Amino acid sequence: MTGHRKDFPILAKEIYGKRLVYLDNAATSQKPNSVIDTISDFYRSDNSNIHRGVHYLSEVSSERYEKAREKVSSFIGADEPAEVTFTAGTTDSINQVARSLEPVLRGNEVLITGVEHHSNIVPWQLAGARLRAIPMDKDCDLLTDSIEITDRTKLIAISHASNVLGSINPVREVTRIAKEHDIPVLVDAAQSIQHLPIDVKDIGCDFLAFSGHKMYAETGIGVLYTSERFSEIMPARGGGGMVDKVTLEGTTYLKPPLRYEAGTPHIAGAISIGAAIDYMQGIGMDKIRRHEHDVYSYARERLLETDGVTVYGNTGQMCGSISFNLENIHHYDTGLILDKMGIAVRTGHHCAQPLMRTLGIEGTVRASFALYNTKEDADALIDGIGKVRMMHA
Amino acid sequence: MTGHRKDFPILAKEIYGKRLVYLDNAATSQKPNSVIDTISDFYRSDNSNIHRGVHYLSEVSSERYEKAREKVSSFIGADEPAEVTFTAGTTDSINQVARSLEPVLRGNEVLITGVEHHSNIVPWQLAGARLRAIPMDKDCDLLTDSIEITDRTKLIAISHASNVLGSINPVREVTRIAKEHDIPVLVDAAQSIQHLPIDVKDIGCDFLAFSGHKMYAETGIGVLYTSERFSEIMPARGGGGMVDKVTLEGTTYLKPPLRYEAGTPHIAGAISIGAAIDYMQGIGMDKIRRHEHDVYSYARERLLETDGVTVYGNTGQMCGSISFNLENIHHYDTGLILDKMGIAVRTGHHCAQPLMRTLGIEGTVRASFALYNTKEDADALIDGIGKVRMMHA
Amino acid sequence: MRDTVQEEIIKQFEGLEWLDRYALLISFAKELEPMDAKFRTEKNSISGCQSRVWIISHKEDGRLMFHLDSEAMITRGIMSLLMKVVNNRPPREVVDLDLYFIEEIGLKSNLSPARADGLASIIRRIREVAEGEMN
Amino acid sequence: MRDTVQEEIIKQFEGLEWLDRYALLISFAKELEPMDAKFRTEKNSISGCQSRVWIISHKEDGRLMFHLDSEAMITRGIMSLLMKVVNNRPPREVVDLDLYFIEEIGLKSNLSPARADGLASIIRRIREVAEGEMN
Ligand SMILES: Cc1ncc(COP(=O)(O)O)c(C=O)c1O
Ligand SMILES: Cc1ncc(COP(=O)(O)O)c(C=O)c1O
Repeated sequence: MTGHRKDFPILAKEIYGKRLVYLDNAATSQKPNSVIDTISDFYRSDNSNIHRGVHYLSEVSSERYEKAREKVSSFIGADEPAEVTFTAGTTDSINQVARSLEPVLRGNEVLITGVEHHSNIVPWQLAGARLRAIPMDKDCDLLTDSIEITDRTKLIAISHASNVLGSINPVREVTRIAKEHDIPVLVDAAQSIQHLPIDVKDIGCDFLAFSGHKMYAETGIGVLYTSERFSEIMPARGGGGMVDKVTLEGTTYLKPPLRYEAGTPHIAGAISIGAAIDYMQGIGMDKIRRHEHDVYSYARERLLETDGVTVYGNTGQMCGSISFNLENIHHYDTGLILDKMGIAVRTGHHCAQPLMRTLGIEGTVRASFALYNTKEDADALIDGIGKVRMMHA
Repeated sequence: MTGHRKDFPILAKEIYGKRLVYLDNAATSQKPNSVIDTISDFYRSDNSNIHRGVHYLSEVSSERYEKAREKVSSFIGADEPAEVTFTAGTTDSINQVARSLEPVLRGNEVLITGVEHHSNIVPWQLAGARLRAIPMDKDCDLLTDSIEITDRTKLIAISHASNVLGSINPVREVTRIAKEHDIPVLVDAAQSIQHLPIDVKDIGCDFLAFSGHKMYAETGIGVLYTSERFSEIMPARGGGGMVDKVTLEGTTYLKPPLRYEAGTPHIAGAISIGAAIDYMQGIGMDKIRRHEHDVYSYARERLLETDGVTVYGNTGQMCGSISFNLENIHHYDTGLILDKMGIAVRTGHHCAQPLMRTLGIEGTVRASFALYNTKEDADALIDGIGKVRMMHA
Repeated sequence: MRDTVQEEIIKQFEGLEWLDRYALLISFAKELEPMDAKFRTEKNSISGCQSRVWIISHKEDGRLMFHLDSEAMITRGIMSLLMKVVNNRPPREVVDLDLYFIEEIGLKSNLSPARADGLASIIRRIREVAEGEMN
Repeated sequence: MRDTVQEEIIKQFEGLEWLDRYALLISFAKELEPMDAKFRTEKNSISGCQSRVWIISHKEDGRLMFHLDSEAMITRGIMSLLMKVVNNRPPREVVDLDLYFIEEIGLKSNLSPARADGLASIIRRIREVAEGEMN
C-alpha cells in the first residue's frame, strides 16, 4: 500500500516550504492522475451530449456515461444499473429523495441520528418533516435497542460513518428493525464509500447517497441508489431527457434511471467516478480498508496518549475522521498553526451542529484520512500538535 | 476570427476518416485547451473543499471559486457577485426557482412561450403551476402585444433564444410589460449566453439561467442569477454550507449566494466557467456575435436556396440553431447519413415537443453553431444534404 | 451458431463503406411492403425509438411471422433484415436466436443501451412476443 | 497614507517566519484585557467567524474606543492590533482609515471574501459603528 501517494500529483506540492500532509479528506479527497487524465481526455476526444444524438461522439459519450453507471452499480452491489442515478452530490441526492417523498413526509417524521451532517437534516425540514434522533450513549454509539417507530415515522435516514467522529453506524441492524415496520431507510454513505466495501443488498437500504469528490473523483457529481421498489416515485426535478410526452397540460415520465436525471448530467463527472472506482478496485477495497484502518488506529492511539488532547467518540468500528481538541486551546488556533506546518486539517462544527451541542463544544479539530495517508502523516500531526501546545504555553 | 478551431483539440479529430464538422453545439459545446487545462491544473495543484477550511489549499480553492463568481457576475452585468448562484445547469437553475417559488405558483399560472425547452416547462408543472403560452405568429415570432396577464399569473418564464429555431425572443419587451404588472420574469439563457452579449440589468429580468457546458465550460455546472429583490426567498435545497444555525427543530439560513448553494458545489466546474469567460472575452463577445452571425446567415441562406429543404421559423434576430427537414426524408435518416460524413447534427424533437406539435412535425434536423464554426462547415453541411438526397432518390 | 440467412446478409455488407451500407439498407427498405396504416397504432409502436417503429405478428403453421415498419428508411432497412432473419421460425427458435449479424454489419452501436433509439428494444419486443407464443 | 501605529506593527512582524508571526500574535493576545463576560452576548458578536468575536465600543472626548475579543488566541491577537490602530481616533478618521498593515503582516488571506471567518466582517462592523457615530 505504500507508494500510492505518488499517484496524486497535488501531494508533491510544498505548502509554506513544507511537505503537504493532507488530512482534510472528509471534506474532499485529492485526485489520482488516472482520474485527472480521464477528465481531460474525455474533453479532448469524446465530449458530446448524450442519449439523444445520432452522431458518433454522442454515441461514444453515451456509452462511456452508461459504462460509469454500470461500474457504480456493481461497486455498490445494486441489482441493476437502472437503480443508480447520477446527481450533483450527496446533498443533492438527499434533497431529491426528500422532494420525491415530500407528499408522504410532510407533517410526519423522519428518524435520524445525533451525529448527522446538515445535509441529512435540512432537506427533511424543507420537505416539512419533523426530525427525531435515535438515542446514543455517551460515546455517541447508536442505541439501536431504543429505536422507537411510531405511526408518523415514514423514513429512517442515517449516516453510514460520522464525518466528525469517524464512528460507523450499525446500518444493517437499523435496516433490519426498519423492515419489521416496513419503513424505508436512506443511508448517507458520504463518509464510507471511499473507506469500506459497500453492498446495498447486504445493507438492505432503499436509498444510498454519496459524493464523487470524496472518493477521488470530480466535484459536482454524486450518486443516488434507489431500490427497485421506489422506481416509480415522482421525480424531484423536471426537464430534458426524463420525459416521455410533454404538453402544457401535463407530462409523463420515462423509467429510471432517466426518470431521475433531468437536464444534461455531469457527463465528465460520472465518467470520473468510473475512473475513481477503477483506481480503487485496482488497489482493492479490502486492502484500502486494512491500510486505512492501520493508519487510523495508529493516529487515534497516538492522539489518545498525547497530553492535553481530548478525542471525541469511541465506538468499535471507525473510519476516516478523528475529532479532537487541545486543552485550553481553541480549535481554530490549532488549525491555523498546523496549516503553517503544511498540515491541512479542518476545524469548526463540520456541518454537524446538533452533535456539537450534544458534546457541549463549539467545534473540533478534525484529521481525516485517505488511502494515501501514512503513519508518517500521523506522526507529523502529533509533532504539529506539540508545536501548537508549545506556542500556547 | 479564423483560427479558433485550433484552440479546440477535439476538432482535430477525424470521424470515420473525415474531418469533424461539429454542428451540435446547442446540445453541448466543445472545450478550448485553456478550459481543459484549467480543470486539470486545478486538480493537480489547488484542489480542496471551500469556505470552511483553515488551510492553505482551502483558501486558494475558495478564492478561485469566488473569483469565478465575480467573473460571471460582471459577464452578465449583475449588480454584485452575491446575485450569482452556481447550480448544476440550466435545468437545475430553473428547478430551483420553481421549488423556491412553489408556495406562490401552486394552483396559479406561469406564462411561457410556444418554443420552450422541456426544462422550462416541466419544473413549473412539478411546482403545481398551470402553463399558458404567449401567442406567436406563423413564423413562431412572439406576439408580445397579445401577452395577457391575469390575477393568477405569477411568473413569466421565457427562453432568450430557441434551441430549435434559433429565434431570439424580445425579452426586453417582455420584462417591460411584466414590470407594469409587477410580475417577475425568468429568462432561460441556455442558448444565448454563448452567442450574445448579455446584461441582466438591461434585460430587466429577475432570474437568468444558463449552463456551463454550452458555453465552452464543464458539464455539471450552471448559473442562476437572482436579482437582489429575491434574495430572501426560501432556498430550494438544504445542506452544508448554507445554514446559520441548525437544530432538529428548525434552521436559519445564510444570505445569498451561500444560501442557495447547499452542499459542496462543483468547484472545478465553476472555475471552468471562469476560464471559459476569459476565453470568450479574450476574443470579444461582439466579435463572436459578428462572426457567428455571418456563418449562421450564410448557412441559413444556403439551406433556403437548396431544393427540397424546409427551414423552420423566421424571425429577424437569430442565433445558434437552424432547424430543417428534407422533403420526404426522415430527419433520423438525414442525421445518420450526415454522421457518416463526419457531420454531427442532432435530430428529433430537441426537447421541445409542444413546438413540434405546433409545427405539425415529429422532429427536425438541427445544425447549431459555435464560435469555431466557419462557412466551410456550412458548405460541408450543404454537400452532405446533397448526398442524403441522392441516396434517397 | 451461424445460420445461412445471417451469413448471406453479412456477405452482402462485406467490404462496403458506411454510406454504401446505408444505401443498401435503404434499398432493402424500399422493397419492404409498407404496414397498413390501420396497424400503425400507439399500441403496436415501440417506444424509445428516434424514428417511430411498429411491430405486428401472427403465427402460421406454428411459425412466427413479424411485420415491422418505420418512418425512417435506414431503420426500415434494418427492420427488413430482421424480418428476413427472424421470420418463419418456431417461437422457441426465435427466443434462442443469436442475432450476430447486427454486430457484423456494423450496426452494433444502434444496439447500445445508451441509445434511446436502440434496436435493443425492438429485439426485446420480438423475443417477448416469441416467449408469449411458446406457452 | 501611512501612519505610525501601523508602521510600528509592520516593523515588529518584519522578517518573521509564519510560526513566529503567530507566536507574536498570541503574545499580543495574552496582553489584551479580556472582555467582561456580560458583554459577550449574541448581540455583540460578529457572525460568520470561525472563532467567536465580540465587539463593543464607546466614545471618549469625541474619539472612538473599541474593545474586541475572541475565544481564539490568534484572532484575539489580531483584534488587539486592530484596537491599537483604530482606537482613540475621531469617527471620521476611523471610517477613512486604510488598514494596510493587515496585508503587510501577511493576514490578507483572512480578509478574503471567500472565508466565512473573514476579518472583513469585523472591519466592516468597525466602520459601521464609526459611520453611525459621525451623525
Ligand atoms: C433553451 C434551453 N433551455 C434549457 C436547456 C437545458 O439545459 P441543460 O440540459 O444544460 O440543463 C437547454 C439545453 O438543451 C436549452 O436549449
Ligand atoms: C456524512 C456527510 N453527509 C453529507 C455530506 C455532504 O456531501 P456533499 O457536500 O458532497 O454534498 C458530507 C460532506 O461533508 C458528509 O460528511
